[in-house]
This record gives sequence, C-alpha cells and structure tokens, in this order.
Amino acid sequence: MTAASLPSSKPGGLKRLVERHPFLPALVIAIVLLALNGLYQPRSVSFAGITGLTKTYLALMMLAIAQTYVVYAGDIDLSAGAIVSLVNVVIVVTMEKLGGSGFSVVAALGIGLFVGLACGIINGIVVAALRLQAIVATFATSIFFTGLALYVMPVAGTPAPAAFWRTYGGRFFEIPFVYFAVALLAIVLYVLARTRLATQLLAVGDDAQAAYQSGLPVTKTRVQGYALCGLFAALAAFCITGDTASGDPLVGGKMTLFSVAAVVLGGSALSGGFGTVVGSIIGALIIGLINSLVFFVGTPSEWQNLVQGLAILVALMAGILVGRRARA
Amino acid sequence: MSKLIMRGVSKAYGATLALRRGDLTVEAGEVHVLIGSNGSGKSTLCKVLAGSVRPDGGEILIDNKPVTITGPHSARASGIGIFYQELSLAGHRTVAENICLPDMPGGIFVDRAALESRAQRYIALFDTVSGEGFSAEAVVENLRADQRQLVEIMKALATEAPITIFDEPTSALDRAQVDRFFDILRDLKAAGRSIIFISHRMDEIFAIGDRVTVIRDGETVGTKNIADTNPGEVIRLMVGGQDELAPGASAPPAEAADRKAPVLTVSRFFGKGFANVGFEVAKGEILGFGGLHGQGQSAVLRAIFGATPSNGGTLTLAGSTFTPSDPRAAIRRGLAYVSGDRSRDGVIQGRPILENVTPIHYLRQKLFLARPSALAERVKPALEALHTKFAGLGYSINSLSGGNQQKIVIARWLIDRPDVLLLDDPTKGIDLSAKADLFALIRQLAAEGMGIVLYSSEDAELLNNADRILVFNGGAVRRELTGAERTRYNLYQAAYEAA
Amino acid sequence: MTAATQTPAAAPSPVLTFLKQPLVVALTLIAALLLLGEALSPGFASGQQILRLLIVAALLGIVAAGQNLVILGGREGIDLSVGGVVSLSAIIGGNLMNGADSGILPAILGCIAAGAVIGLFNGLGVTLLRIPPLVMTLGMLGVLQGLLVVIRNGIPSGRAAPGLSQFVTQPFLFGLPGIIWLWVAIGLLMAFMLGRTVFGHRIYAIGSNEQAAFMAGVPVKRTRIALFMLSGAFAAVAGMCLIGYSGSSFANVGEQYMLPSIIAVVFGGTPLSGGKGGYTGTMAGAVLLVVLQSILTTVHIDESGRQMVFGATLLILMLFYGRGRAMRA
Amino acid sequence: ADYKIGLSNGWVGSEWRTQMIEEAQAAAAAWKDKGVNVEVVVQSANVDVPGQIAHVRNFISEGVNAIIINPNSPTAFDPVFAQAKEAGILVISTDAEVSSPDATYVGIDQKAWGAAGAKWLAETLGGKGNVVAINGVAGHPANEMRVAGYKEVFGQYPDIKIVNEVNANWDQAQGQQAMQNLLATYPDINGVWVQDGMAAGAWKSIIDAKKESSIAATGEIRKDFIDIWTKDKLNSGASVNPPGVMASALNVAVLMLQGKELKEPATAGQYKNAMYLPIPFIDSKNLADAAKAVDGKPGYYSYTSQLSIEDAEKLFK
Ligand SMILES: Nc1ncnc2c1ncn2[C@@H]1O[C@H](COP(=O)(O)OP(=O)(O)OP(=O)(O)O)[C@@H](O)[C@H]1O
Ligand SMILES: Nc1ncnc2c1ncn2[C@@H]1O[C@H](COP(=O)(O)OP(=O)(O)OP(=O)(O)O)[C@@H](O)[C@H]1O
Ligand SMILES: O[C@@H]1[C@@H](O)[C@H](O)OC[C@H]1O
Ligand SMILES: [Mg+2]
Ligand SMILES: [Mg+2]
Repeated sequence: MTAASLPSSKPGGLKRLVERHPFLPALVIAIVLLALNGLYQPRSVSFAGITGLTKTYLALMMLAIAQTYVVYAGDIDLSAGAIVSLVNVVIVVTMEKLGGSGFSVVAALGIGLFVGLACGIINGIVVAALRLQAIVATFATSIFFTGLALYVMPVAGTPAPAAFWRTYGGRFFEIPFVYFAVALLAIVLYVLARTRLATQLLAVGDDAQAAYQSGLPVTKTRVQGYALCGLFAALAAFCITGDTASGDPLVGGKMTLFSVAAVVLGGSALSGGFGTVVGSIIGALIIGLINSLVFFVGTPSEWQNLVQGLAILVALMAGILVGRRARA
Repeated sequence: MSKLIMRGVSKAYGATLALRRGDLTVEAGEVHVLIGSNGSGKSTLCKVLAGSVRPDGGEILIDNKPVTITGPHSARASGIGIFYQELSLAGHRTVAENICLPDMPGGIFVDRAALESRAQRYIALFDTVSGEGFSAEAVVENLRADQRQLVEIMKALATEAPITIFDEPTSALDRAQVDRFFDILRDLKAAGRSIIFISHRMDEIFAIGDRVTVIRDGETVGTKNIADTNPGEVIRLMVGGQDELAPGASAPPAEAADRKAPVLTVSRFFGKGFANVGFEVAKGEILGFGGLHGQGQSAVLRAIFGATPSNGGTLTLAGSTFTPSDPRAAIRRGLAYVSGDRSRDGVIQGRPILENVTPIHYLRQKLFLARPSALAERVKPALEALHTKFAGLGYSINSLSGGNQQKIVIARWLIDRPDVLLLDDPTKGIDLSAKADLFALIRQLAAEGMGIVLYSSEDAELLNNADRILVFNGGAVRRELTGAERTRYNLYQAAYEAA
Repeated sequence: MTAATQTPAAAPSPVLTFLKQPLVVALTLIAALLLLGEALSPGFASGQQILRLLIVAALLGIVAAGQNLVILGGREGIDLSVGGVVSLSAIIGGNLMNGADSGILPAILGCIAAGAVIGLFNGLGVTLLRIPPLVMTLGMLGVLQGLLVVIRNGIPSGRAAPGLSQFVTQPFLFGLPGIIWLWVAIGLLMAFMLGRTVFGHRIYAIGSNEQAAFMAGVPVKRTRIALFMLSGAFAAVAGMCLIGYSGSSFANVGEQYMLPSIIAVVFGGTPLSGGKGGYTGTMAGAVLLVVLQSILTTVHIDESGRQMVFGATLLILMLFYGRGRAMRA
Repeated sequence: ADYKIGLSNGWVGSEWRTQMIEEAQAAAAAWKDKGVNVEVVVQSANVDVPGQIAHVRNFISEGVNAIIINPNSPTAFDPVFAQAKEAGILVISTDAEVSSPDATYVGIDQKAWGAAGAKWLAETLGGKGNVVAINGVAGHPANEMRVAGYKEVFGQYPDIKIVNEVNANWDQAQGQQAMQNLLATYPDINGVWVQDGMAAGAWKSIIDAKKESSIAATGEIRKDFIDIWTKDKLNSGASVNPPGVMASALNVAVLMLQGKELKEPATAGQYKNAMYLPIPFIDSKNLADAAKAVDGKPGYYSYTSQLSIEDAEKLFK
C-alpha cells in the first residue's frame, strides 16, 4: 500500500497547455492587439502594414530572443543593446572600408557575428566565471561596449551600402525579404530548442547549485548562454542596419530594457528555468502593437508615452497573472 | 582489495570544522551505513567524495589507486553517483529529464528517444509505489515531496556508478517506498556495487546495512559489522562519552492526562489534503497525530496555524471561536507552530541568533524597538531550557549545527508561552540527543498546562510521548488510540487500513 | 549532549577580516582614487572639490538608501523606477515652491507623498500580484516617463526656492552644506532602523527567508510594501535636493540615478540577493562611484575612452565585492 | 482636412521640444485663416531610432500627405523615407539634417550655430585663453555638427586652447557637475563653450565658484536664463536655435503640398537637401530685446522665431 491515496491535483487541460506553451497568454494578447490595430487603422494590418511592422520590430524580436537565452539560466544581459550598437557600427565601418561590394557585406556580417559572440563571451566570463552579479556586471560591460562603439564610429551617420539595405528592404519572388529572414529564424529556433544546451540552460536556471552537483558544467553552460545572446544581438544589429541603412553608436541603447520586457511578456520567468523564445518574439510584437495602437486610436501626443507605459505595464502584469493562474 | 578508501579527509567552513578526520572504507557489494548526529559531518564527507565540496586535506583511493576529484563531473568519471540530502532537481524539467540530467543522451542535440527509454528503466523500478501523477513527463515541481525524493533516487541509480551514495534518501518516503528501495539496493549489492547509505532511522540501518561507520564531531570513530553490533552500541559510539539516551529511554507519559476543559477544539475542519477533521486538546495534554506520512497531519496543523488556507470548520481556542487567517493572527491568539523543515520554515539564514529567536516576542509584545540587552534577558531562559549551545547571541545562526539551529527556532516560541503548541514533525533530521532534550521540554511544558499537538513521522516518538494518538489516513482521522491502545500494532493497523 | 561541532579553526587574522569589510574596501578605494585624481590633475583632491563631490554623492546616496532597503528585503528586490521618481519629484517640488521659500515645506511633503504613492503601487504589484520587482518597477518607469511628458506639457517646470538652493549648495553648519548633514542624518536613521528596530529586523528576515518570516508572524507583504514606499520617498527627497542643486527642474533629470544607485548599493557590500548588508557601506559606495565619475570627466580623453575606462573600472571594482559563491564549496 | 501632416518628435527630453510641437500645431491652425484646413497628427515620445522609424511607418499607414520629423539619426531614415516617398508622402526634417535624398531639411545649420557661439566666445576673450567645452550626447548628430562648428572656429585662433571637452548629455544637472569638476581641475579657465540646456547648469557652478566675473561662457535662450543673465550681468552670448523651426517647416510643407515650387531649390548642407533658416544671436547688445520678447512667458519658454506663412511664400515661385 502506498501513501499516495490522496488525490494529487490533476493538471487540467488549460493548465497543461500553458505549461507546455507558456507563450499562449501572450499570443492571445498579441492577437487582440492586432485586431484592435486593424479596427482603428485597417491599413496597419494590410500586407504592407504587417511587413512594415515586421521590418521595424524584427530587431527587437532578435534581441528578445538573445535575452531569453540568458534568462533561461536565470541571468540577465543589460548590455544587449550596447552589443547591438557595437555590431552595427562595426559592420557598417567594415563594409565601408572594404568598398561596399557583395563580398564586403558577407565579410562584415561574419565579423559582426564574431564581435557579438566575443561580447557575449566577455559577459559570460564576467558573470559566470568571475561570478559578478549579472545586473551590475552587464551594466558595466554595456558602458564598455558603448565606449568601443563610439571609438569605432564617433558620429552616427556612415551609410551602409545600398546592396545591403536594399536586400533587407527588398523582395524576392514578390515576397519581402524579411519573411525569408523570419522563416530562417523559425528553423534556427526550432533546431536550437532541441539542443542539449537549451535544456541545460533551463536546468541551470531552475537551480544552479543542483545542476552543478548533478555534474552539469554550469559555468560553461552560462557562458554559452551569453555567447548565444551575443550572437542573436549581432543578428538584431543586422536587422537594425538593414532597416536604418547606417551606423549609429547609440542605436541599440534603448532596446535593452524593451528586450527584457519582451521576454517577460512572452511568459518566461526572469528567475530562470522556464520560458520559450517564441514567447519572447510575441512579447516584442506586443510592444510594437501597443505603440502603434496608441497612435491609431488618436491619443494626443503628450499622452502617448503615458498610455504606452501603462499599457505595457498592464500587459506585463496580465501576462504574469494569467500565466500563473493557468499553471497554478 | 577495498573498492573505496577515504583517509583523513578534512574540511572547514570558516571557523566551523565540518570534518576533522573522515575515514571510510567501503567494499564492493556492500551497503555501508554512515551514522552520526546532526552536523557530525556525514554529508560533508559524501560531498567531498561526490566532488561538490573541496576538501582541505585527506586522500581518496578507488580500487587502491589514488584519485583526485576536482568536481562533480570528475567524481562521475571516477565512478561515483550520489543522492543529495537536499536533492538536486530541476523543478521545471520533467521526471525523465531530471533522471538523465547528469549525462543527457545525444550530442549537440538531445536524443529524446534514448532519454525516454533510459528514464523509463528507472521509473519502472518504482512503478508500484510512485503514486498518482508520477510519470516520465510529469514536471518535477508538481510532484509531492516523496515523489521528488524518488526522482532523486532514480537519478542516482541512473548514474549506474560502481559507488553510489544515498544521503538520507528515505526521509520523506513511506514504508512501502522504503521497502521497494531496499529491494533495489539488495539487487545492486548482489551485482557487486558499493552503496553508502545514510539515515537517522535505526531500524532502516539494521535492515539494510552490512557495515556501519560512525562519525562524531567530524571524526570517524569506528566501523562495525551490522551483524556483530546492536543499536545500543552504535548509539554509544555516536554520543561518545556523553549521556546515553536512546529513543525509548524517556519516561512513558501519564496514563490519562487530566481531562480538563479543552484548550483547542477543532470540528468539521476542511482544507487542502484533509477533510472533516475534528478533535480536542486539553490543557496539559499531548495529542499525537500518527499514520503514514502525508495523510493530512501536517496539512491540518498548518491550516490551523493559518499558514495554508482552509475552507470551513469551527475552531475554538481558549474559549473563543476563530477562523484561521494567517500565522500572524494565530500567534497573537496564542498558537505556536514548529515546523520540521527548518531551512524552509524556520531559520533566517545569515542573521544573528538574537534576530532568529525574537520575532514571536516582537509580535506578541508589540515591540517597535529591539534593545539587545533587554532581549537577551528574555531569550536566555528559553535557550537554556533546550540546552542550546551557542557562542553568543550576536553570532550568525549559520555558525550552529542543524540541531542547534532547530533549537533556536523552537526557542522563539517559548519566550512568551503560547496556549497551544503545534509540532509538525519537529525532530525531522535531528539527532537523538537533541530529540531527547526536546521531548523532555515538551513534557515539561505540558505539565505546566500547555496544550500540545505532536505530529511525528517516527512511531516511537509518538508512542513514548503522546497521551492520545489520532491516526490519519487519506486526509481524515481514522482512529483514536488512548491509554493501553497506544501500541505499535494498533498504530500500524490503523495507518494501513484502506481509507 | 548537543550536536554542536563548530570549533574555531585557525581564526583568520583580525586585520585581514577588517580589510575585507566592504566599507573598508570602499574607503580605501576612495582614497586611492582621490590620490590618483590629484596626481592626474592637481587640485582634484582639494577640500572644496571634495565637498562638491560629496554634494553629488549625497544626491546619489539618498536615492541609494531606498534602493538599498528594497534590495535588502529580498525576493529579487530592486527598484528601477527611482529615476522616474527623482524626475517627477523635481517637477512637482519645483512647481510647489516656484521660487518661494514659503513653498519649501509643501514641496517636501508633496514630493514625499508622491514618491510614497508610487512606491505603494510598486509594492502592491510586487506583493499582491506577485509581479517580480524588476518587471514591476521597469513597467512603472515607463509609466513615470510618460507621466513626466504629460505633466511637463501641462504645467511649467518650476524653480527651486532660494532657501533650498542655499541648503543644498552653500555651507550650512561647520562649513558643510545642509545636504551633507541631511545625508549624515539619513545614514544614522538607516543604521538605527536596520539595527535597532523591529522593522529593521523584519527587513532582514523577509530578505533572508521570506517563508520563515511569514511563519514567524512577520507581516511580509506590509513590510515589503513599506520598503518600496520608502524607496519612492527617498528618491523623492533626492529629487527635491536635485532641484535645489540645479535651481530648476527639467526633463529626465533622474534617469542617471537608476543603475548607479544599484551599483552604489553593491559597492557598499549589499548583494542583490538581499537579507545581508547595510547602508553605511552604500554611502561609501556612492562616494566611490561619484569620485570615479568625476576623475573621468577631468581626464582629457575622448568620450569613447572615458566610457571604456569607466566600464572596465566598474568591473574591476566589482571584483573586490561580493562575488557569488563558488559552485564548489 | 485638405492636408494631413504627421509630426514626429523622437525625444521629449526638454521643454524646447514641447514648445517646438506647440508652435507647429499653432502654425497648422493658422492656415485656417487662409482657407486651408491642415490637420496635424503628432507622435512625440522618447523613442530610439527604431521607435522613430515606427512613427514614420504609422504615418504611412495613417495615409498622411506630409511627414515632418525631428529625427534621432541623420542617416537611419533613408529606407523608410524611400517608402514614404513611394507612398506619395512629402518628407521634411527639421532641427537635424538627414541624408535621405527623399527628404528636405528645413532648419538651422547646426554647424553654423556652434560656430556662432564659438566666434562670440573667441572674440570676447580677445582671441586668447583656456577654453573648455561641455557637449550634449556624444555621437548625436546635432551635437557632433555643433562640435565641428566650434572646433573650426577655435582652430582659427592659435592662442585659444581647448583644455578639455566633456559630455553632459544635454542635461542641466550633469552640465553643472561637469562644470564643477572642470573648475576644480582647471582653475585658470577663461571661457566655456556650452550648449543650450546645459548652460544654466554650467553658469550655476561658475557663480557658485564666484568666477562669474572672470569667465565668459555661452548661454541659452530660455526665459529663466535670460533673466539671470540680465540680473547678474553675465558675460554671455547665445546662438539661437528657435523651437519655431518645426512651424517653419510646416509652413514650407503646406506650400509644397499646394504644388508650389521653391525659387531656389533646397541644396545646401552636406547632404545637398537643406534649406537653412537664419540663426539669431543674443549677446549683451540685444539682450534687452530678447528679454522683452519672452516677457510674461513661463521660465522654460525659449526665445523663438519662425517663418511666417508670408515669409515662407516669399521663398516660393
Ligand atoms: N556550506 C556550509 N557552510 C558552512 N557550514 C557548513 C556548510 N555545510 C555544512 N556545514 C557545517 O558543517 C558541519 C557538518 O555538516 P554536515 O552537513 O556534513 O552534517 P551531517 O552529518 O550531514 O548532518 P545532518 O545529519 O544534519 O545531515 C555542520 O556543523 C554544518 O553546520
Ligand atoms: N498560504 C500560504 N501557505 C504557505 N506559505 C505561505 C502562504 N502564504 C504565504 N506563504 C509564504 O510566505 C511568504 C510571504 O507570504 P505573503 O502572504 O506575505 O506573500 P505572498 O507570497 O504574496 O502570498 P500569497 O500566496 O498570499 O500571494 C510567501 O512567499 C510564502 O513563501
Ligand atoms: O537645441 C536642442 C535641439 O537641437 C535638440 O534637438 O533638442 C534639444 C534642444 O535643446
Ligand atoms: Mg547531512
Ligand atoms: Mg539531516
């Protein structure tokens, strides 16, 4: 006979669903927002409107993905936006130096990925190996990376070669390039979700000490999380560069906190161990949809910031509360 | 040739010498028991072997070859697996993932099929006893404490390590689960594996052990063949020159506590994990809660105290009816609740002993200022009553061993006497002498007129101390044992009766 | 018999223990930086200049007091909205005073009330709705920034009363400006509160083990809400002082205090995990940060160089403080 | 409405920007007298470059006839302005020049603005002395153009030495702190070149250090500052970047929407798409006039000027 004669709470359908797909509440919010956008400004949900939205927020989506991988492990990266700026100026300067040819673009992107990776590894070393507190340490590295970006390009403005941004803004077979980027991204994320690293990051985020005692290489895993974050921050920089066609040493600075907000909106736990990248992408979209909706409903300009701030706060709270209720 | 030899292992945490000289020799094909009072260094010795604690000195030989263990990973490579006393699970991961966490099958990608089938092997071992809701896909966070402990056991088994350590693996398990586990240990033993097993339960030690090594104050004091020794001798080794106190040595309780007016009455009480519970506690009475663990005893106590929600019931304390709301209100009313899970419910880590012993006093006396000298006067008697050993009230509670920490936590309830003391398995993980101190005090408090409810997962404690025992099963009281009925036989029978 | 096994191992030398205290570390680093500053640009460590640095440090330090409390209270306590509160308070204070000494008292009360109300919202979100503090206060920051825009559109940015400007920038007692005395008073108050009041002990209790505190009758929610309210109030006081410092209020004056206030707390020896630390160290941490920043302004290098040196120095300094526990004990 | 015009402001960090929007809204309303209905839709928020690109895309979705933008970047809008143009939208930038060939700049020449202040300072110092500069946000285009402006001017004076340049992010308190540090390290400063909003802060430190009689510094154009300037007889001079630039741009935009053509095409500036507005300058000579102009206004009000509809009409064929 066993002690298990007490009925243990049996997870209901909704609970199971949200447990498996923590981004569902966010998805509902996003769909509602999209519908509202369409209601107030039909053109905003036209093909061109959606394409514009995607172009604008693809960078934030990338950065939210970047942030998710460190949040998985219970870490945070406040330098993500600074990495975006640094990679942006590095690739623009490289393309310019190499003459703006197709080769220069490829070379610059390679170097950009390398820079993002290097920044990520530096963060990883500082936080995981040197064991500094992530919030303050990555704030410090963000200042350092910003300094580097200013060194590479003291003044915003160097243009990116047309070949680069015309590709990003252009179409292939009548389909805007960004949708190819999104499709490729989906594949990459699908693949990444199946890696050992993803599971290990989540296990570390659940309880780092327990993971270590179980024999997981905790430090290495966290460094890898930051490295992945750096890589995706570089991809975010590519998108920004595609959309802005130029270098700007400060371009990513403000994106950092939004990337954190997007991760939370997407249903991931900042304490680690729980979440999805898909959710973070939806979270980034929610931020974009809120910003445009506030305009489309005709909010007076001086109230726009406040209404956006309130709406994001409410969405953050709603996401957390709904997610928790569904899981409880 | 011995499978494992540990010699002269030492470890200090700042000023605390956790381990002075740990020696341990384990053969292939034996279950080797480690025993010692709380804080004697058992876990430390095991963690050194498992790589999660860096020793200050000592040597380790496996198969007669010296090995250097640089971390959990290298310990695994040297053939060591471990069940951690405090568990090492990832709450949001599934049972299967947790079982395979130490080395996930696959390369860059996880081999899901291999993972499932490996996990299933170990899950199957406990099929009959793992309880409802337990499956490979279950998220560990949603499991009960005993089920989590089973996962940790499976995880340790899945290492298939030649030397496997089990550091108090049975503390949350029920008898059936323990039996199943022991069967598995016997199989492993037969397969030539070496098992290191830690428990505070003497019966388990004699049921499964081949040899026993006793650790006292961080020092190995001897190893005996189980067959050649007896509990008395083991206890003598554990306590060394100090007083010898065995569980049964305490005076039996008064046959019938004078049935004065009840100080606490509970009727038709419902809540999560229990239903329609009713009982009375008289002034000066020690009412025992018995039965298998997790049958609602703890839930009832926590609900009375307001720590978990309840839905409906009539509760009367010292004549006035109340509805539990939160611990704060309960404390004001004169209730006290001691949890066995001191690290979760009790100890305020990293803070001075004074701050750990005063919070109830602050609340009951409505204090705003904390004047150390005045507080010290109030606090000292309570600490002395429990024979608490400490260097000074200003020292961090972390400077104490687990048992002494628990005494501090208990003492906080005694500065201002409560009317009713709710004890929720208060001796879990506490060594024998600390238990003896505690029960002597409890009986004294009862004699002074306090009403006491005692839930204990150890039958001996209940039988020796409770005036009356309510046996729980399936979230309800199934039987009341009074007077001469309080026998081990009756207790087991009531506990195992189908609900 | 008892289970006590702890025996003093070779006691670490008292000198070493002393040197490892965060306060001592911070003070030593401050002295070293002042010497460095003096070497780089003579006059940097003059009495007058140190006094001016202390005024700036006091502004940061007062914000950090609230930040410190929220962090001590644990459960990943952090207040990212302090910058917004500082800005808002500067505007509210400026308008309530509008250049007249008679407006100082209403301004102080108004600002503190506003800060406390914002803190109340943060606290309610964190406790009742159980939103993680980082998220709650980040969201609040966005709201406050929006609120600033609305307010600044509707009402003029006011001016500091001369009495307040005097208090903040001119000698007040023994040659020290009033704001420094205010800061010292806040320091003493904090030390008393944290060490000698039941409320202080409760802060540590919830910061160290919330569940245990709850079981021991600590009003966990109320205490935590109070911490956020205090944080808002301290930020508001800093906002008032800031308008006294600069004379008039404008824009996002407070933004620059958000992350530095956290760094000051960390440099003061309070880890972000809570339940441990105190305010004295934080005061030294604030001075340290301000000295470092002003050395960098006076050194003649490019902005890029300044930022790189600043970032790197912060990292190096962090190595002196509460590095996380090693996984292997 | 005859025309719908989108106004985008990507930074709300100063009252200057608020006034800029208000003046533009007033200018739109003024067209009613001419029988033209101009509707403005405004997006004014603290946003980053991507956020401001979103503003533009929202305007495109909204179907505006023209977009007037105070841009957060000189170059980042090239692609999105190209899209706007494709959609038949007129794009005008103001306050900061943009590189897009699809946009026209209507505003002051920031480099000349920086140079004007520097010229005043150099002449006031008699062509020699130690000068420090307190700049805005490093890397921000307007800031960098202004820096280039003063560098060029000071370069022409061999005896003027720039002993240090620091950034205080267009923030008054940071300007004050920076000045404090600079005063402590360089006791022999003669001149300070400081940008608008931070000037009041810098002057506060100068006055606190009782050096107002020995230091000349550029000033700003807010009423508050003009008052101190008048009262304390500061040795100051300020080039004016009037918040009316956006109103001016709006008037130009409406005329363009009406299909009128510029007499002289906008081809000035580094991007060859600029139409520069005059830069007023205030110093002790005309301080009283400026004080009169802002008399009765709130303290944050900036001395301003704009192209009236009539002025603007004169620029068109
Ligand atoms: N991480 C640590 N930091 C400081 N002291 C520690 C640490 N871990 C253990 N100790 C101390 O070392 C001593 C030995 O602890 P250990 O956990 O090995 O005891 P144990 O024999 O396993 O006790 P128990 O039966 O309670 O599990 C105790 O005094 C304990 O307080
Ligand atoms: N009903 C409860 N049962 C057990 N523990 C509780 C309960 N309520 C609170 N606690 C513990 O005490 C802590 C503080 O309690 P408090 O109620 O103040 O905050 P909370 O976590 O927001 O609780 P709630 O569950 O009411 O939202 C909780 O985090 C939890 O650890
Ligand atoms: O003059 C400044 C203007 O150029 C900038 O863009 O906004 C702030 C103003 O102070
Ligand atoms: Mg142990
Ligand atoms: Mg134990």
